[in-house]
Amino acid sequence: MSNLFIPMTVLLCASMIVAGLMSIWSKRSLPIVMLSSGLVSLLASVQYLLLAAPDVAMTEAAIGSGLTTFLFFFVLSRVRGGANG
Amino acid sequence: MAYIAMATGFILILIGLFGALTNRNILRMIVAFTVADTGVNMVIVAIGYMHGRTAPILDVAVSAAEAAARIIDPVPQALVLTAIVIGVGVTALMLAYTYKLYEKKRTLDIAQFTELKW
Amino acid sequence: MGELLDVVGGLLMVAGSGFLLLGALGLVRMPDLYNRIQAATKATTLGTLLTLLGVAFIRPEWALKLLLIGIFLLFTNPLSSQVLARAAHRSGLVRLPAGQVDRLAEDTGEKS
Amino acid sequence: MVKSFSVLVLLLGIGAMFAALLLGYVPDSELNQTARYYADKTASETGAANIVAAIVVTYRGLDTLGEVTVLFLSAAIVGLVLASGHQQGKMRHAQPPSGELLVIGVRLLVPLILLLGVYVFINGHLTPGGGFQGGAILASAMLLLLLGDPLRTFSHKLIAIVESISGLVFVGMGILGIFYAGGFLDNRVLPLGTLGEVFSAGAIPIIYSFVGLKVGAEFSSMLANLSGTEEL
Amino acid sequence: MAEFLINLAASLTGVAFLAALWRFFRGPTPADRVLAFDVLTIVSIAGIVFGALVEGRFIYLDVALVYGLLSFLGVIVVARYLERGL
Repeated sequence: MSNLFIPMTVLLCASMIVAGLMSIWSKRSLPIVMLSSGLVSLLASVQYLLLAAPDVAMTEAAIGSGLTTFLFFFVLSRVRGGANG
Repeated sequence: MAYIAMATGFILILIGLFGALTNRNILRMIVAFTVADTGVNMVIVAIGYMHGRTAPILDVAVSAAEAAARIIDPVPQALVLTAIVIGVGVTALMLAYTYKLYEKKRTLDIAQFTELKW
Repeated sequence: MGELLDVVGGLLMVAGSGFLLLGALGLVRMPDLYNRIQAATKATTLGTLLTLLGVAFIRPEWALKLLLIGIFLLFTNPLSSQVLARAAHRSGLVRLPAGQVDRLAEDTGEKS
Repeated sequence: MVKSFSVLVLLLGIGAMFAALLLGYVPDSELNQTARYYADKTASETGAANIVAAIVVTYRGLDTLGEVTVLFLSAAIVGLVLASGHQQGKMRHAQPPSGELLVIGVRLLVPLILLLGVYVFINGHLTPGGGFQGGAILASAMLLLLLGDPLRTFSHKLIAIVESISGLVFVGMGILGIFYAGGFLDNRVLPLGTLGEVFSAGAIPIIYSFVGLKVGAEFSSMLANLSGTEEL
Repeated sequence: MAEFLINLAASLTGVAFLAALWRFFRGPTPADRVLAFDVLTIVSIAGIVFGALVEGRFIYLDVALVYGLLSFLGVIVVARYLERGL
């Protein structure tokens, strides 16, 4: 039954690469860029679990989804005027 | 599986470096840095993975006697655990400096900060 | 007996992932944001709960923690979608098609 | 144009190095010597079921001490940077109130999240999780309070007191290890107990709990300092 | 039989994942992308439970617990940003 993990890994890794490319695409608006980096962190957390590292997966889930996204969007809302400059 | 994850980690490092070197907006550079950070962590975790083994936590599924034959390498996981937490601290520091820089010059374009340029 | 429980659990998991698929399909096919929110949130919540129930049938000794996960999902999932719908309405991101009336804006005096 | 071209050349070079690393990588089929030592001896020497927690707290406890110090320094510098040149008296930006459902939900969920954080770091030696994860979950509860009411201010003094006391207890348990057990941060100052129970593994749950409180207080101080800033 | 059913359920979940991902990459407004992000976290919880079932490890469920309680924070953060309330 463990052959289920390889398609899951391929799916997760492909979407991580696409989300990473989206997060440096400089024509996108800044909130979308930040949300994409949050998506990279979310998918990486599931991938850590598949790599048999539940400790690391839990750290990434607790930090990547909430705290990092909040820090980025908070600073973005503070410097809203210069975000496109 | 470890090969795929490791290749993804390397590609994420390259993507992050490309973004950090070519973008001019400071916030975009910081986002690219976090992507590269995730890539580095993924490479280290993938190095520790061994095929057909399970997580280094003992319970009813893995007893202490057969641990050496059934678990994967725990040391990379301990390293990455602290690296993620430090990464958030560094990101918060960079964002605080971004706020102060914007307060001084009212711009986020890295080309406008020329005081140390020669 | 164990075989039967396994098959029932597998059927429940298939039903749950079918609901997940329906929710994601609604996310793709629905015309505007509010329709997508109501399609995606309800169907995916039910789908995940059914999946958890199926796993609880296959592994009865895990049932307590699966129940906790289900309760947390029931708390957090509607909250996030309500906050999102409210934010979308307030920020005026979604334009209603011509001829439709925004009752919420009439009631609260907020602009759509 | 030249700049972009040189960046591409640099990345191609690094990519070639990475490709060489990837093609030359042969996965181990056996644990190496260090990992084998940890796998064999952790259960009998430290009594912890989670080998990663045993490595983080006991075998490489000094690294954890340095890591917590780095985190403390970065939180302190965030506070210092944001506090300098802070002008008082500017009106805060008029923010729309958060909805009623969000306020009620915050009131319901914050105790649950705090409880989950405490569960995660008290069970750190048995299940995945531990001080760092638990601290991040505690800070997430603070974040949820901040989202429910953007004008809420946190008590900096309380955060500082929690942070200093947990740091002192962490170092104090380490020094106790010098006198009553094998060395600095040795966990055998308390009885090891039986593998798999909550009160086992010597001092690991206590040290990990205080690490969790310290990490949570540091993240909370970062959040409190950032939320005190004004929109520019 | 049960194994076949679990594999079928996992493939259906994978298709749901792909559909939500398409909406994330395509979505016309930021709110659409946030909604797709929310659906992706929920699908990820189902994926984590599948992983725990396949590996047979009870402890993996703790990660799903943290996900279930904390994953909505990102959505609320972005929603409050969109209504300028942060």
